[in-house]
Amino acid sequence: MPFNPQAVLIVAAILFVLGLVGVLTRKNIIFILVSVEIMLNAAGLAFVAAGARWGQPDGQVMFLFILAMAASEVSVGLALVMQTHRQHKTLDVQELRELRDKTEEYSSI
Amino acid sequence: MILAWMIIILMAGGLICWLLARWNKEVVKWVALLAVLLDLILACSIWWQHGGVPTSGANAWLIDYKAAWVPTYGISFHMAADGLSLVMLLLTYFLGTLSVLCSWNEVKGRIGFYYFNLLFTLTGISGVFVALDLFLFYFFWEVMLVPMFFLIAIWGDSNRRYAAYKFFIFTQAGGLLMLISILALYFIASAQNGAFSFDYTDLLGTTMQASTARWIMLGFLLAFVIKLPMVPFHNWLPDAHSEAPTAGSLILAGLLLKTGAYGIIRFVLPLFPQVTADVAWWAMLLGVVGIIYGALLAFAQTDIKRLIAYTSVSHMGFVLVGIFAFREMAMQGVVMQMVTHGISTGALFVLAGMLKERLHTRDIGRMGGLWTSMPAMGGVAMLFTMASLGLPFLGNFIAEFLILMGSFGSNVVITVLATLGLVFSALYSLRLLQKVFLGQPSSHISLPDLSMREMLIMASLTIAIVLLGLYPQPVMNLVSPVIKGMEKSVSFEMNNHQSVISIP
Amino acid sequence: MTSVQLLALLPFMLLATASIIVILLIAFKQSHTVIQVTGFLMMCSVILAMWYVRDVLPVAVLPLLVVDGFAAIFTGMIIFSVLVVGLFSFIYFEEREENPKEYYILLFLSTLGAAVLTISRHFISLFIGLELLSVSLYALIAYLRTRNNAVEAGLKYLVLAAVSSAFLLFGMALIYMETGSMEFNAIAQKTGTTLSPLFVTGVGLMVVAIGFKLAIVPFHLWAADVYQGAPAPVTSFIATVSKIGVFAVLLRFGQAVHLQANSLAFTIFAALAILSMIAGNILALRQDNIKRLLAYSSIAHFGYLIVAFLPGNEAGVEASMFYLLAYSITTLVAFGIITLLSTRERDAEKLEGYRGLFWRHPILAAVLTVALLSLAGIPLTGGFIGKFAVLTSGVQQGLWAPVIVLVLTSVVGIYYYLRILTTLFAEAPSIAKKEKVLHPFFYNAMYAALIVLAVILLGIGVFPSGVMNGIKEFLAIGGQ
Amino acid sequence: MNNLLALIPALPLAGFLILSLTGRHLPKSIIAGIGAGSVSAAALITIFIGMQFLQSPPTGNAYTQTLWQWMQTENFSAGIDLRMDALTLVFVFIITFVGALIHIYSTAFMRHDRDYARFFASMNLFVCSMLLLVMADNLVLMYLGWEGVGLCSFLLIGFWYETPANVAAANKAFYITRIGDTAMAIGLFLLFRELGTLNIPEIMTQAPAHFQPGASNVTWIALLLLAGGMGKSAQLPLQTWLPDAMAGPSPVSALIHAATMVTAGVYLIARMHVVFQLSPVAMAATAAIGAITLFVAGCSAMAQTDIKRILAYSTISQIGYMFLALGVGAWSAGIFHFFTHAFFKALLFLAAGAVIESLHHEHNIFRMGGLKDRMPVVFWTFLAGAAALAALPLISAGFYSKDQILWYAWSAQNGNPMLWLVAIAGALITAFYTTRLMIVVFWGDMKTHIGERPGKAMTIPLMILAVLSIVAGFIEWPHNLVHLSLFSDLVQRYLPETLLQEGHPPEIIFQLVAAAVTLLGVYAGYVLYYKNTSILEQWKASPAMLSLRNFFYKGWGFDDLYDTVFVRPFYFLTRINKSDVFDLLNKGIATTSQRLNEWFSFSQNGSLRWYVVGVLIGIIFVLGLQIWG
Repeated sequence: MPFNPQAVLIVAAILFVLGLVGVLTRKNIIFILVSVEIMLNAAGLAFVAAGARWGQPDGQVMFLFILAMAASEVSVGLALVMQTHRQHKTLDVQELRELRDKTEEYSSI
Repeated sequence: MILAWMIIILMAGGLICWLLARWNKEVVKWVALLAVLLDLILACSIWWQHGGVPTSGANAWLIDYKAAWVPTYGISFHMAADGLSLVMLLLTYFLGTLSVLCSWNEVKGRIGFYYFNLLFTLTGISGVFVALDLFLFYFFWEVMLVPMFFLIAIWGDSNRRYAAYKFFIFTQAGGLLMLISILALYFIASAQNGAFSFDYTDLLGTTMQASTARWIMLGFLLAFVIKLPMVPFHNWLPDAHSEAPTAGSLILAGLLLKTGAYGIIRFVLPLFPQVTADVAWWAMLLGVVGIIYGALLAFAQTDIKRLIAYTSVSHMGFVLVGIFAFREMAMQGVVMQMVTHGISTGALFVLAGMLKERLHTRDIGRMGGLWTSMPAMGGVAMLFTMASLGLPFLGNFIAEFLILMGSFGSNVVITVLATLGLVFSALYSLRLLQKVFLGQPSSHISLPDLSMREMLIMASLTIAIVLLGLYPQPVMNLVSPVIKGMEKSVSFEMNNHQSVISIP
Repeated sequence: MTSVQLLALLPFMLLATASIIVILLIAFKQSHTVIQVTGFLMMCSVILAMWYVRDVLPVAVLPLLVVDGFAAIFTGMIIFSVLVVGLFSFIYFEEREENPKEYYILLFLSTLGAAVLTISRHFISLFIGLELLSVSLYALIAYLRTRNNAVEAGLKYLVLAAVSSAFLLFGMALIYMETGSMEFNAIAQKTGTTLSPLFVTGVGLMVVAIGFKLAIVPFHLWAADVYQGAPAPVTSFIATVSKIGVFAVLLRFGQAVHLQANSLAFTIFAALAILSMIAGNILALRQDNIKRLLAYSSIAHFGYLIVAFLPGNEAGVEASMFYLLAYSITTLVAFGIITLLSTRERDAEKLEGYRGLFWRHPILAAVLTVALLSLAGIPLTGGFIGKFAVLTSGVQQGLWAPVIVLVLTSVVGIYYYLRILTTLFAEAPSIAKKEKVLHPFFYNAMYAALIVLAVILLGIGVFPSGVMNGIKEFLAIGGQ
Repeated sequence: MNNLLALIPALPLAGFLILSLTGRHLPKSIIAGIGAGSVSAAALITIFIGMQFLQSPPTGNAYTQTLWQWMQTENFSAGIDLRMDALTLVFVFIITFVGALIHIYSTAFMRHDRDYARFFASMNLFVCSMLLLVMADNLVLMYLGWEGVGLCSFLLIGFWYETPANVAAANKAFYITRIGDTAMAIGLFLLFRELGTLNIPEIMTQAPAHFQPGASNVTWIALLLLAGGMGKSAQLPLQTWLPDAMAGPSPVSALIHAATMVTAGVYLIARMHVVFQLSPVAMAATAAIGAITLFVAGCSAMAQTDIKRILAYSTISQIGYMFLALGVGAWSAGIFHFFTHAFFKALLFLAAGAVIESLHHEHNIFRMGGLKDRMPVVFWTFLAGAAALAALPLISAGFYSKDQILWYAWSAQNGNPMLWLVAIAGALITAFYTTRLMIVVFWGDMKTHIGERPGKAMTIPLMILAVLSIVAGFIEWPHNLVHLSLFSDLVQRYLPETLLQEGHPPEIIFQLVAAAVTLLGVYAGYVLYYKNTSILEQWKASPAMLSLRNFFYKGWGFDDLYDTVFVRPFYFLTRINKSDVFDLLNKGIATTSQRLNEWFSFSQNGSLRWYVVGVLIGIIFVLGLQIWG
């Protein structure tokens, strides 16, 4: 059957949006990380499709890089998650709001 | 080169003051005084050399010094002085000396840094008066801002922060718009000359369509009228003047405002002759508005320094009217006004400072009848209030008389309105005198009259203003070639297309 | 791989080995001081190498990298900044962290990432550089995990950075799909002048990532939090090194595919610039936390930089380079002082803490004053010349809207710089007790460094021509 | 000879400088010596020069002296140049001579005052500026003197500055005259625009060639100059400052507000007579203003109770006569009246001062009385002055000058019966209130006990002036009686002849009528205030008369009018705008940026989720630009 890059691209786009929605909607940091992974892989998929369209290996090469990067990212991420859990006793992102503009504390001038 | 030396002396003096302050507080004052006096002497020497010689209009430059600075942008370190600059320099160093003297005892804390700022402000001002490279001009224009900001913000009165912000932001806004105009002009000119240059002389002949010229000119004009100040851009002035320390007010009123007028005369008129003629009517109108509005507000004030500040608004209105009348006589008057207003208003601010030192208030409601205990100060105050209401035999009269008589030829209605300003000036001046020195003595504790140092300051100011009133000719001789030269480039004949309304 | 190419890559190899050496040193239980010094020497050697190889430039390492004058300048800036940051780091971490040594590994790694960005001319190298930079940054930000909400900052940065790089990748994928190549010049040839919508969409997606790293509105929201949460030296690193690297690659990409020529892309960048200038300055207006305030001001400053990017000509590039130089020096000075004044418990980030600084530490305050004036773009400082150059390039192209916005917003901006200034010079509440200096050598070295930086700032402010000519010469080497 | 001119103003100036700089450390005797001496010396020089002038008239009938170039631009130049011609001579003589007498009088009058030196300094400065005013060769220098005398009048009215009322009076004087001065300045500008010069002789020669008679511009010039004159000479409607100006010491009132400064307007008009002659409108206006003023002020004088206010209003009214004379073209008559008026009005003020001082600063005439025998010197001198003021026929100087004016008011070129009628009515009123003043102050029984009597230094000047106010008239007789006209011969070396119109009744009739009217006025006063005062009581009963009296007393309510029309609105305007409306603009900008800052800060709420939304918004924005852009 003929290979149709557009279709794959659309699939990738859908995946990407799903990931984004996940990031937006999930409370738990771990799930957010997972959603990010989905987004990255969607991009990877798009690369593979593009590579296939031009009959080049570069797409797959890029995908490998993406995998590696994703792995490292997650490792650091999980470390941070552990720290967060130790300090805040929660994984809810909405709890992490220490750093923000404290307009109420502004001085008069 | 001598011009560069003036700048260097001031900067070096400032730095020395700052460093010396750690070891010895007394020496600092003397160093500052010495630095300014040295410049005063230099300026006088220039006058001595070139003053008598009436140079021909075209190249009226008495001194011209040029060195490369940033060749990539065609920026050069170009300083030159003609009669106008020289007059302004003399005024700068004269008032500069006095400003050092009058902060002699007033300033207690952080003396070193204080004189550092004072001298750097003077540096910027004198730079503005001699810079012929537009980039250099803008450079000095900003340099004089920052130290003045510190003077107000650190040694000022209770509300100093607000005043300092206002002062800085107003002037900065104008300055940046001017920078854009400078750049636009720079590119247009370089497109024509084929060489990138910020040099005044290269930009002079630039030709452009009226619309472009108008926008660029407005950029310049805005910066200058904010400094001048012209209603409605005058709001920074009362705050800055009233909050600044005495020396600050003296320099603000005496010199900083003049940089605006100087800028208009030096840059706006010669660079954009046609379009300035188009806005002339509006400028004169706003000038008159300034005269009357400033006077009304001055009459209303109860804070003595605020009152004096608003009188400056009123007096600077005359400058605006005079400049845009495009008459040699009016222009002579404008220069006289710049000098005499510097002296008279400066003197009034110094007096206000002295009163504040003695009474610890600026509220004229809590003064009154001070003549009894301080007759000498009363006499001086009388003299300078009379100067500010334009009494003959004092310099201000010459200035305003020439301005009005000159501009009468170019626009009758405006001039008549401006002349009404004389009545209003009488109103606020006499009110000041009445509230402060006349009437029933409010406090019975006898205040010390002028000290020797204060006497010295006041005597020099008095002599200056009376001399200018009775024998202004030297100054006029100095600037007349400049004005003549401008007459060539700007061609004052423009005023024949202006509305000369003859009386029915 | 020819010897010339190897020679050209020498600085970057040195940079890579730097982190390996640090690992080894840690393995052999060397002291913090030794590591610090070695790192310092390594960085110097990198600069020397860069100087040494400048004659063979430009060298293209097909297809990924190209080492040219352009790259040399930016790498120079990056290494220079890292030198200073490293200097700042010693005392800071020595006092606060039991094992500060691994910090240097991460520091040099992310530096390497930034450096790679400057020489990358291919999506893959770009991606690698970017990720190298970010991943080590996550760790750096959260390095002091126990204090100052560092972890929260790190986590936020991580998630957002990951999301943005996802966008980056997807954009790249689209472009690759469209053009069939990932190498800038090749892309440029494929597309020619008219850019297809898919391509521009790809660029749009990439803009997200670039904008995120440069903290341009509306991708700026992380900046303040991360600046505040991260340790002061790391903040200065984020503010300078990472942004320099990313801006370099943005410039190169823009130059290569003539992005500005496309009206659509142009509009996008113009809009982002205007938004950044406005939002950054407005946000900073009443901010009481200096680190946050500097974050906001950096947002505004990159708005200005984009104005210099818009013309897409030599003048613009030179202007932006000069601006970046002045800006990074200024930022380093500012954060250096914050580092120096920070106590063991918390960073010196409250504006109140600076009240009357001038009468306690006159020299520090003077240096900080210079920095602030430079940020505000007042003459006598490098910041002014930078802003002047940017305005010049803008006016030359007649980009009136951005230029006017630039002017007006910088007038607004002056207000908050003045706020800090007046605080510095306000009368001190009470002479704070002199806490004894722990590491006199590094303390003094840092002190000296700050003074030197301030002097440089004034120097390029008064006599900019030397630097400008230098930039010109290096760019002349550049032409790919 | 020419070189002596400069000395005349220079001496008082020197006196001023010495006294103002070192005065506070000098003993009073020396101060008095310097103050009075400088002016007296000036007077002697004047007399000397005057002799020369009369015996051997200089070329062009004027001495001139150029001191130095004042200012010069391309087409305008003014010098500090002095000029002494016939007209100037008369004025300089009055200023220095009467001035010297008044100075001498003051040395005694002010002897108890703390600011002795300041007083004489200001007086000397005044004399100097007044001399500059009349000796100026160009209008700019004249304007200098003009403003200078304004300043001195301000200083001296407010001499006792610790009483707020005095300061207010001083300010009022300065403000109102300043209005006139401004008009005059505009006049100068217009004159310069037309003729290109402000040098008086040049104007005199060029004006007739440049303007055709009745041209609009020359009318404007003349009217503006007239306005200046009205301000200084307290003519309607700018007269309200003079009565209040009596707050100053009596010698000041005598010198400034009777003899010299207030007649500056007369001098200006006479000096610029060519311009005025070119404009019939202006001439008519001058005459009309003079006539109205003399009547209005006369009426006010009838109702006053303060002795100095009476004299002040009478001054206004007498100057009205002078304006009338100038207006109808009787130039020499106007100046002649100024000449005699200077003597007798100065005399009256000085005598009044003596009375006031010895009655412990009592100003109200109804608390005086019966001084006839107790202060004989003052009485007789005062009588002489009063006679002159009332213009008693033949025996008083006032008769000779005023009679001329009355006669010319009808018969001169621009004269007409209406003017004459008003003038004659004025004469009646004058005679009446003079008599009233005399009777109430000197006859009747004493109401206030007398303190120390005036000493020699005060009485001698009084006597000299008394003699002069009798004999000064004899140098100029009505043509039909004795053919002696020294004065007009002198001044007509500069001023034009008085031209008469055809077909008017013979002069003798006018003289008889004038004499009769004067006597009638005297008689009326005598009846009402001496013979049977019951009539007055009836009048006081009737409300109509009372309100009329109050109306006169308030000077026809001009002050209230100006207060409501100008002063109050001005104060209101300034008060409401004290804090500068334009400042709201900046405040607005400041607050707006604060609001914006708060709104933007909401976006920085620390929520990671929201930050991702931010990124999303960003990308939507970018893509949106691509789709719709």
